[in-house]
Amino acid sequence: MTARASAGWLTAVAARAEAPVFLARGIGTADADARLRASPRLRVLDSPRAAAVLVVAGCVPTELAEPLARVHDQMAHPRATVWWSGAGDSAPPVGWSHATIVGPRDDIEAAVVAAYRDVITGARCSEQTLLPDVDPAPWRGVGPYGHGGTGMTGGIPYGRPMAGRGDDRRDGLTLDVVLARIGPFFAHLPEGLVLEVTFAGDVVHDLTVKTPPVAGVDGLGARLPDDAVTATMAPDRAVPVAAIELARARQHLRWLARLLHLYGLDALARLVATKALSVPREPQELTALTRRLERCWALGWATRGVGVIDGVSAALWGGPVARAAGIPRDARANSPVYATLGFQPIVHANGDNCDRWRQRLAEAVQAIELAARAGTAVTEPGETIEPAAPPPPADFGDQLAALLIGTEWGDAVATIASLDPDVNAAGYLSKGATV
Amino acid sequence: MSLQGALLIAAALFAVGLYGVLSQQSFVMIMMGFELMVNGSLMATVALWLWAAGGNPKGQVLAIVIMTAMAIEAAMGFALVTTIYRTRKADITEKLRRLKQ
Amino acid sequence: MTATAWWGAIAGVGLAIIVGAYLVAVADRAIASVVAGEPMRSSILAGPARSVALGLVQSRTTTERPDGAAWALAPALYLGLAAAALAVVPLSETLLAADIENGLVLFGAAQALAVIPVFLNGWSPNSILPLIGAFRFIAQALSYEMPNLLALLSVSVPASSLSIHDIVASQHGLWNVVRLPLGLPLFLFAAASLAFWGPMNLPDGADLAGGTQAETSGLHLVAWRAGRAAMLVAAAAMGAAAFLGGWLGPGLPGWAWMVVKTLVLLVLLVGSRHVAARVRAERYVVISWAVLIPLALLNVMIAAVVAL
Amino acid sequence: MIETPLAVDVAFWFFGVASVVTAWLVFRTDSMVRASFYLLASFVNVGVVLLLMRAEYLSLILILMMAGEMAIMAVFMVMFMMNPAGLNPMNMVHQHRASVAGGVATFVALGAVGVFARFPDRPARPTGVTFALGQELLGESMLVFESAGAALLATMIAAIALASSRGRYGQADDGSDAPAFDPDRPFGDAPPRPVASKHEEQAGKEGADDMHDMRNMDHERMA
Repeated sequence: MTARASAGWLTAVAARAEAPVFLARGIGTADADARLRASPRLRVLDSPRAAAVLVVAGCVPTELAEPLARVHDQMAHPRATVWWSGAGDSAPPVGWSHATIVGPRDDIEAAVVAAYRDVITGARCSEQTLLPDVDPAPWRGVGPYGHGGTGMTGGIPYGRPMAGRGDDRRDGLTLDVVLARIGPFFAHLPEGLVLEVTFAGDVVHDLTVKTPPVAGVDGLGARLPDDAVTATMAPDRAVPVAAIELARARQHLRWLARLLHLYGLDALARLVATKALSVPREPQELTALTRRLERCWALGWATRGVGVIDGVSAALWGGPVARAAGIPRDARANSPVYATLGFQPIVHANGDNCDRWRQRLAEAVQAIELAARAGTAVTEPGETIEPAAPPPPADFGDQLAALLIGTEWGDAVATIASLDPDVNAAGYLSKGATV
Repeated sequence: MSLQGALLIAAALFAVGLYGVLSQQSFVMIMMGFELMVNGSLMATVALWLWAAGGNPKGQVLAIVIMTAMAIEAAMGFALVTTIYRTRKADITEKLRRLKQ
Repeated sequence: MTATAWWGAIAGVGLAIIVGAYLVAVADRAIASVVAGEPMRSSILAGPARSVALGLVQSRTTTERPDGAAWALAPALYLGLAAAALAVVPLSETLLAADIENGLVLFGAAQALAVIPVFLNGWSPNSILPLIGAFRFIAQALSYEMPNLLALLSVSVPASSLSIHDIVASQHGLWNVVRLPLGLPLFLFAAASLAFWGPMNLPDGADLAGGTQAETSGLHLVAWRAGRAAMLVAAAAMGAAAFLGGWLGPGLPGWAWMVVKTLVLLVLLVGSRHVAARVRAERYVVISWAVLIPLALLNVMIAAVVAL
Repeated sequence: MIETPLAVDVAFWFFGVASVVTAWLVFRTDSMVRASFYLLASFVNVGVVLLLMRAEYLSLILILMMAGEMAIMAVFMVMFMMNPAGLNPMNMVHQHRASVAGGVATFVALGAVGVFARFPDRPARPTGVTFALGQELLGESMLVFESAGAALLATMIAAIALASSRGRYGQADDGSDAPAFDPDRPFGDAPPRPVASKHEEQAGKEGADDMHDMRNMDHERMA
């Protein structure tokens, strides 16, 4: 067997593997994660390094173009890009001409698998780097030893400062801290959010929001193909209650899938993602799942007492976050049509990560019940619609800093995820709510 | 493999450790030097046990005592470094001049 | 040992690692399918091979100023330690790769050294999230090592020996899992931690975007995952020998009992990934030091009382 | 005398010399983490030599113990060392010549003793070493063994008492000052907070990632 033939045999086998995908979420991508995660032919990775296909979902604003290119350049060869633009009318920018373009109603799974197969077998060339390969700072030349910095125990070698010791957050022992920037395509942060985190080991020593999550430009948020409800949702129009509630259940289930993945329960995440894609019409179909999660003591153990938000802060976050903290505030409680359906807001008491996932799971079940009961009922025009995920508070950054400084990074990520400040989903649902 | 060879290597380890203890400024590096010195003596002990002490198990007991000393040295060293760091914010010897006062 | 015996031992351990690691991957997929309520697909059997092929096809990536040598060394070292740990576990009364007096200590030393490759794999790429993963693993390792060693120690007391052969032989009539009921759970906890698997997956968690393996791809990633799987296999084999009576059992030949018992433990370990959420780092450390170490000491005392 | 196969002789010298070389590299490398791992390598080499010298149990225990200790050492380095990465040349030595002279003199003296002194020639029996050691430890030398245990317990208590933040004279960190980060202020106060440099704006090198972008940071200090 020649080397070439054996390579062909190897690539043929490799081409049948699950396609490793890194998902770069742009605007209007509430659906993307669940769609990719539910597929048995794909494997969604948290890091782009080992991914073979980069899926760019939704619209990428110009300020994110360069970070996106950097994510692309980190991927190992062979690599391909699938540009899943949501509306299908926005072409990728210059330099991305190799990418496969997929419209909102196309089969994204098939497109990704085809791109993967082609690029592995060589039918399609692996994509070149988009940015020049240069050092961010010169690595030799300054200082008495030609090492790039001044001073033995300090200075700014190679154009970047040495680590400094931060004030202590725990037990009076000041330790070295490292400043790092996380985002904007970090898998467990909202789209476009860039955090500047000072780490003291695993502990978040300081945290500032460098760039807030990208808010949907007007109209962009509504481009999601499957959210028919968002297209019809307008303040001056009557909206079917069933459609609203199914969209709410879908949003909560998608969120739950992401959370389960964050806690390492990938198989359950796949199960929930599948349910989010086709929301069951019978609430009983979620009972098994609910019981399983409620009984999973490890999940309760990992989430209880973490990221507690109560009182004024909880009220600021609103929505499920407030209700998980025991504030029974829900726009549906004031709605005549919901009153006829017998709606009662669900609340939990503790306001921690655990109560937040329970809250959303219970609300998903309740939403399916309401949808089943609602029949053809519609809201009144101009009525306030309770969003599934409300927009984050105005002082988003301060709230996050107050909540997360001093916690471990794992808890911090889980807390941000549990808040679900999904500005895009929030954007369009709340657009229906305001005015 | 011989007693002389083993003792020579042990002497070299001890000497390298001593060099480190004398020359390093950082507490942690000084501790590394001490560890190397103890390491050298451990090797010499085992060599003497094998070739000169007729395999008397007391020789190995001595080696275990040396290893205990190593562990105590490391634990106390780290504790002292932590204490000095807390009180003086110093992690190299040059910053400890004030200790003499 | 003759040269043939050496080569035989090396080949045996290598084969056990390859087969075992593949079984881990297959079991992982099969359990995932069950948990997700999906039908069993053919990809459960063939999938791991395809993933390995992908690893061979995919290029390695590099970061800015990594410590290349240490980075490349890490997976090899991890695999090597797993092999060393596996080598001291006897497959049957006569089949043993490395028959040494202190097999238990060698196993413990190999497990203790596993801190080094994991730390290196996270530290060498010179990137923040892998680095945090590396430091997390040190905190984790310092916490699980004590219960692990104490659990291993407890089985040597009734056997009055550090040789694993003697430890298995001492379980004639009464397995250690009955005699020392705390031992096996403590050992499995440490085994999952050592391979940072499932609920103990602190250094490679999703919150670190893959942690110590966040910057790796291609063959390196395959080798790293194989190392983890091999560690699980070594731990399961040791658990079978030390607590489940190794080759002892009626009817079947000794090696078959050993294989069956190892597989049972392996499925337990692999399945933990799909039923238990990742433990928080803080809680992990508190539980290890405040609960498991006292339990492990109690276990040793039980062993001492039993041995009297 | 003990007759050994050639392979054992070769291995003995190989690992013996390797232990010295790695020990030397501890003080030559410019990275703290590398230094601690070289130290571990030196210990493992010594462990292998002990194994060849039939002290099987001691050798494995040494490796086991040192693996844990080096892990702690690496953490301590990163906690305390201001320049663990070798970003700047790590030339943190004093009285260098005297130290070299001291080291060489010690080697010559000890080496001479080792080579020229006459030791009794009473080699150990090759088997049953661990068993004999166990008998000794829990028999004749029980007292030594117990004292070692008591000493370790005392060490644990003392270490915790020393390192915890509250001593008998109150908070241990009262009246402390921050270490010097600025080369011009050897006993300076608070360190300059790491600030983003201008280089972050530059185009990225492949491999410096944006997902967790930190190219303007000082993560190389860990290198």
